[in-house]
Amino acid sequence: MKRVGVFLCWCGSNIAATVDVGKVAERVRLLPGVVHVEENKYTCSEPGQASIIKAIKEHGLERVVVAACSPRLHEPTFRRTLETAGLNPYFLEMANVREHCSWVHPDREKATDKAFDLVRMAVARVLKNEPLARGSITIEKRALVLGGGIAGIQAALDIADAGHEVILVEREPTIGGRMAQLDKTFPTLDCSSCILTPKMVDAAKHPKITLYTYSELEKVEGYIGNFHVTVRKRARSVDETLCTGCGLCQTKCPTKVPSEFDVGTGLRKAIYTPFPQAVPNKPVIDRENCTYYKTGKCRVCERVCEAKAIRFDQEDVLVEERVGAIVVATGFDLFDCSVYGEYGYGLYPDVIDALQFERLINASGPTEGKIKRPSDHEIPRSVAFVLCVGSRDEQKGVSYCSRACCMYSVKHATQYMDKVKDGRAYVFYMDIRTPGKAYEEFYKRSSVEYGVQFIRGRPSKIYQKGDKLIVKAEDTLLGRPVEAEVEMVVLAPAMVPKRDAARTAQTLGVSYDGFGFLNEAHPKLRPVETNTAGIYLAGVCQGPKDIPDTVAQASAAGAKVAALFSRDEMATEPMIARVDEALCSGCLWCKPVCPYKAIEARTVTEKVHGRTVSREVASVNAGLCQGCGACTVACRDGAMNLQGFTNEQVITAVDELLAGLRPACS
Amino acid sequence: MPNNPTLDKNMTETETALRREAARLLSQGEVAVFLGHEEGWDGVPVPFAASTAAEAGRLVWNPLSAPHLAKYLLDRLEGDEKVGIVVNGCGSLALDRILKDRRFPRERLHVVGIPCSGMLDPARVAALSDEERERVLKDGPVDPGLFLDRCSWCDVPNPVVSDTLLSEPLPVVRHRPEYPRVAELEAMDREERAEYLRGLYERCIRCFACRNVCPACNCRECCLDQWEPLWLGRATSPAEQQMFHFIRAFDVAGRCIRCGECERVCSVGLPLMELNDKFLKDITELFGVERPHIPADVEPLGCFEPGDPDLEDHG
Amino acid sequence: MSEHATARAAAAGSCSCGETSGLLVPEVATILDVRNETAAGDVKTFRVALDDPAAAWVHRAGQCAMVSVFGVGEAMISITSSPTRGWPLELSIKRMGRVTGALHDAGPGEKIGLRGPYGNHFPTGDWKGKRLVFIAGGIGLAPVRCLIDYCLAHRSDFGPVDIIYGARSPGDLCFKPDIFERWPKEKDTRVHLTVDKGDDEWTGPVGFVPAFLEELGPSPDNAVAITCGPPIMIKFVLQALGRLGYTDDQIVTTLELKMQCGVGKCGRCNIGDKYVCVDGPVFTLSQIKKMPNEF
Amino acid sequence: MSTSLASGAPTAPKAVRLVRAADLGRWLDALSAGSRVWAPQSVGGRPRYRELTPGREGRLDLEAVRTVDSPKAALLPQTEPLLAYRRAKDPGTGRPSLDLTPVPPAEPVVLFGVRPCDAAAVELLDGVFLTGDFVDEHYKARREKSVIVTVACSAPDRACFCTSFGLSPGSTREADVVLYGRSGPGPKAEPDAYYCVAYSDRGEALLTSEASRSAGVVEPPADEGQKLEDTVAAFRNLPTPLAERVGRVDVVDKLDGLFESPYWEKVAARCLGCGTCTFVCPTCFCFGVADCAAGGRGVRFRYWDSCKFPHFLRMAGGHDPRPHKKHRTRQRFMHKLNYHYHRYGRYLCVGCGRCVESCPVGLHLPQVADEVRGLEG
Repeated sequence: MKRVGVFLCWCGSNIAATVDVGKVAERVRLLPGVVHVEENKYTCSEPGQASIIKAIKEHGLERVVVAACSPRLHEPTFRRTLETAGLNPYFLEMANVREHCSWVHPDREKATDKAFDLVRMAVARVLKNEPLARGSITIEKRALVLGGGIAGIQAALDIADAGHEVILVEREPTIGGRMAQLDKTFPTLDCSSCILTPKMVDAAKHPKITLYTYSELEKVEGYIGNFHVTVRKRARSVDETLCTGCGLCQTKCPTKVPSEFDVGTGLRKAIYTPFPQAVPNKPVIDRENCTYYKTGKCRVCERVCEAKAIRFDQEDVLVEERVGAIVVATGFDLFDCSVYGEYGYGLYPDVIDALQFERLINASGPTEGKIKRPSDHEIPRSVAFVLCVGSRDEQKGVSYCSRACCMYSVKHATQYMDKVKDGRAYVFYMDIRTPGKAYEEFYKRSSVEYGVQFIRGRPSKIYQKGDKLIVKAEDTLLGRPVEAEVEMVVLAPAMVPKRDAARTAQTLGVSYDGFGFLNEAHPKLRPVETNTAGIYLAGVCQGPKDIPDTVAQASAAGAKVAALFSRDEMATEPMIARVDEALCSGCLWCKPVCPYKAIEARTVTEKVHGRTVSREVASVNAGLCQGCGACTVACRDGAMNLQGFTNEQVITAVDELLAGLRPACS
Repeated sequence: MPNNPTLDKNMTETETALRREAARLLSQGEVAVFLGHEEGWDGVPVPFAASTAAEAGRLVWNPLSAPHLAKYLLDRLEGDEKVGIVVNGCGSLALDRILKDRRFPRERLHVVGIPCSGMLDPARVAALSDEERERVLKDGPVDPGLFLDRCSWCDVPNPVVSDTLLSEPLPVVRHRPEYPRVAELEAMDREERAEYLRGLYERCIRCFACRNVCPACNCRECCLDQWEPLWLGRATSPAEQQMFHFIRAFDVAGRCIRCGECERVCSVGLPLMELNDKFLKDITELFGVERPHIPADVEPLGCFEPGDPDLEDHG
Repeated sequence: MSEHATARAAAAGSCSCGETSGLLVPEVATILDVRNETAAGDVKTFRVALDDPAAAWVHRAGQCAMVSVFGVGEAMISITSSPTRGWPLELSIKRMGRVTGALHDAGPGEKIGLRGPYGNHFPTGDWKGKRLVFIAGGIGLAPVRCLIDYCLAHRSDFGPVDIIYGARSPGDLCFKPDIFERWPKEKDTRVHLTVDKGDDEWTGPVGFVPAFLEELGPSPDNAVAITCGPPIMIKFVLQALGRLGYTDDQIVTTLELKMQCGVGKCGRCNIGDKYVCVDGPVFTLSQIKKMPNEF
Repeated sequence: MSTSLASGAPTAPKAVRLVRAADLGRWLDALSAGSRVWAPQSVGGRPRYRELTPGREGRLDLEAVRTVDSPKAALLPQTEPLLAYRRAKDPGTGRPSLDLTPVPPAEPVVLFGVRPCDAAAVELLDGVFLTGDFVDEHYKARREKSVIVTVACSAPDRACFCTSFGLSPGSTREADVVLYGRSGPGPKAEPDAYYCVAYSDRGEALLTSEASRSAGVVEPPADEGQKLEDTVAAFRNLPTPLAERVGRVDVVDKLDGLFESPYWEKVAARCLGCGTCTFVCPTCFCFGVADCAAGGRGVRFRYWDSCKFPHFLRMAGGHDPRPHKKHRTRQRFMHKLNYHYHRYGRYLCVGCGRCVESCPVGLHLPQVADEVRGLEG
């Protein structure tokens, strides 16, 4: 029997206060296979690890059990310790006697019993551990950044500045994303485009960055270090290499349609660049609205284009790229405010949403920065800002807080008060949340210096009365109903995932939550990684956040990619699925259940009673497999095993726990 | 909506056609062996592998040709000769199960299909008096209770896999399966159910007939036979037997064709379909699959969908 | 009833505890030491002794013992030490499955179970004055080693001894002290070694055992050939012996089948109406030819 | 105990009693006081042969022609502990130690309501476990403490063929006591009382015990001596339906030359490969030995195994002398009809009809025995 050493950690008083570690040690000593037991105050400490190494050498330990905290925390630590001592690092098992025991049980005696149970299960299991070896895969040092908003731009720049090639893919005709639509940014009130456009230009000009705008991700294959992506470059109907961006075609185009960029508050042409600072500053033809595509006649743009850049027959192009990492920065949509019928959004022209308001106060917007209400282009003398439209509302909207609305609504009210000196601004809120640097001060200033009035209460109804809008609510601080008569209402909609976020996630093979936000690998410790190695998250695609947080996360993702690219090869985790080909019947039920597309059929040739026969079996791609175990569950043959969590190891541990409960054993 | 099984009045002609077709396939060398039924000692058809045209003359097709044959294909995995097989509607589901599980190459098969309006349960017919049996087998009328259970919910009268069809396809009336026995199971509280199941499986003799007849139990080596790891202890006990049947129910979950062959072959009369039906019902309710016993290209339990019910909270 | 069975029955009968001490219940034994036989470490020789010396039994060459690893199971293992050496016994075991794997993982001092001796034995009584040709491959030398040592201990009873032994590689040759040192020094005894594939240090013959045997061509006159090894080797050795002129009665081999009880009760190791555990494992070729080909 | 292999002729009765059918329950209760009692019962709608356990499902069913499972489990349990072990370590030295605990001694058991064929099967089991160089003490201990009370068959059914093997519905082989329905054999016979005839000392002791007497097992009326003899003879001479078709089975010589017959392919083509026939068979005795272990302790037990299972003979290295269903099916029938005869002088079958009735695909011994007669070879 293999020689097992057991190291029991006190974790200061974290474990020792609840578990009688000495008593556990006494009982563990009598387990078959155990030849050495020791206690440490902090096993993870330098002396703690040193004592493990010493014991391995002195007692010829072949397997090690550490009873301490969650393996999430220190399993890598102790694996390295074993490796230092010359043992295979996977000859380690951890018994989690802290999170699974001392922290959750008050009764010392029972907790001690349970700790012993956990340790003896780990001892039984470790005896079945097999040596595992990490593999290595080469890394293609190019990154794909999906989405050209501020998150994507920042991540692309950081990776490119680290010296690696980046492919930046943006669905719209220009990069810039949501931030390009904004006027000023809180809490400093600097001009959004002033700080964004230099970055846009940097990204476009960066020698390491290839920009694909008006493009979409079509397909992703492969795995970390070796992704094979296909990008669909949609036809702009304009030859980008010839177009000089003079803008004449846009001036002459006879077709006007509402501008997406201005959120319907202004108009654009059928051939257009979304906004003057667009990057690239080359127009696209909106084929759905273009007269030529609808009727076969017009071609005005073609006639006026001196560069002869119009290409009505242009087709989509599929571009294939090999990349080693992917940063997902696909951004967000806004909640559809018309869901709240009682607020009259879409019904009353002067009930607008916050993004529309951004366009109204933006100097480059349809009103050139003058706050004119849509109905009569008059300057509203009073405005109500309504927060949490969709957010924090499980009935009609979403349960979460959208995080930025309080601050931008405060900003809007301030901006309004600044521009309309005798105006009145009401902010209807549930709670004002200002957890950012200088945010609270900004909020204070809005009421103290600008006279914004805050009413704590979610409006129950907004209706038109003459040319005024009445906002009815209950002031929950005063406990009485209030009615505000205003001339414009600005709703702050929840931030929601892009409507095709789920499809994007499926294309990428990453998981997402019930709303459609992409899931990070760990909410605290791995916030920018996904569970699919080599795919990282930046910005609101992962969850609502404001610009500072978005940029921080984008840089973090960039740093992760740069760290990955700092090596030519990376070690692969050996705790992945493995097929026992002798048992595999080749049904391949494992294949469609694999979220990572890591399983393929493989033909094996073998001798059966003297005959050579071929048959198909499942085969696991070590680069793609993330060790999730879905296939092991689907495999009824029991042929699929997760290394390090083999069926035998798990059953052994369960048998150990139930020792004596199996009737024939008693 | 229950089905109303009837006996096909033209079975004698079908039997003649079957013998002729099997003889043709065998004599022309299209197949090396033909899987069908022959008359057993007590008159009930039993599985039979005809390997000559003369042997094809022993094939029978009558209201008691209940045993499915597809499972026998696994005995012929080695080699590359073509195999003929006769299937009715539900028999073809068993065959389809084997094919969808990629356990036998379709190109090595010649499937002779027979549309079927109902089959009698040999055990129930055997329990009749001699005169009554004679009468039922001659021309009916037949008490609906004498049919196989599966006939009462069958809406697959025509083979879903076939190369040759021996008679005209029958009209198909689709209906939603019902699971009355599951309702009983679900009505019990936890303790009652635990006690019920314990008492049930304590009666099992562990002969594995249910597994061996099941078309969905088609693994290369059954996990219940494996020693390392030992999924199923070798000692008989109510707990081990429960594990045996639970493991089996889980392993065929999503692939069970609801043929009930497991119950038919159980010598101690265990209602083994109860657990299978529970899974079928759950699949219907959770995944909206109306006829979960029909093998499909994409099975609800055999794929990863981010919208799966169990993923709702985790993505 | 054979003598050892009588002894066991007597031992069982002497139990005054009133409880059943069954036929299938082993004695507790301790592993004294473990010796690696092959370079790959897949064959080990275990020296074992019963914890209760009074329970010791005497085996005969060719007999087997049922070895238990408690919690894992039992395996029938041929006894590789000669009866003339008594206890502790030596068991040479190749890592094959669960039980042998667990034995390989066990070290000195560990407790195992032992029951036996089981099966028939080599009919040495019929070989008086005869020339003995031992032909073995790989771990197949284990049961033959017991016999060789028995015969060498009774050297004067037998004629010249030829030991023809081969393995896949030099590292796979078992019982190196015997084949290189001890046996070649015995009177009128020759050891002929071959390997399927040599290495840098190997200067001896290279080739498969059957071909090697034919090349050596030991005379069948007044000889007995005893062979043991992997089935494929046995098959060709038997053919080679036939070509050399050995009759079926002159050829003795051992058979191996899966066993559970070792005493002819569990119904497992039958070949036709013979049980390998009680009627074997030693059979002459003429006996084997009368049995169904199912082993 | 009679272990004679040649106990063909009926022995003289040692005691005769009468019990009313209505008193059977009382009698069983009385017997249960001193022994474990096994009896045919209806469980889950099927006749099963099991231990009578108060509170457990099942009611006595003496008239079922045959129980699904045979009484062999009472003597050769499907799972039988052989020993318990416990590994320990000396806390001081850390040296491993091992304690073996023998299984507890067997308890007396009455096998009640056994059919004569099943009692005859015990004789075959005795042959395996109690003869030869080795005696199986576990089996022996149980056997020595068992009393077999058979009930003569009044209406053998279409699967019965004990007479093909020289037995009869009134056979007394290995029976300590035989119950004969007083109304004699007949298809609708539901006897109001049974003659109880002891054929061994143990049977006599059981019949004449105070427990039996007080439960209504009484001396029969003195004038029924002739009636008893006639009744016994009627049972002994009763034909069995399937034997009418199969006739006397004596195929050992025929099978000597049929090992390589292509017939086995045909048989195997129908076999499902399950173990039903072997598990319900009163004479199949093959077993495996396994350990159940965890936490340093465990039990070694034996369990019924089946030559029909693919793992029966597969060795650790993967070699399997019987890799195909054909080999395994042939083994079963050859064992019963040829190998066992050569080894023990008996066919390993008593014609109980269980394989006829339980085989899911109608593949059974009488048909094979009949068919091999007509084979070339």
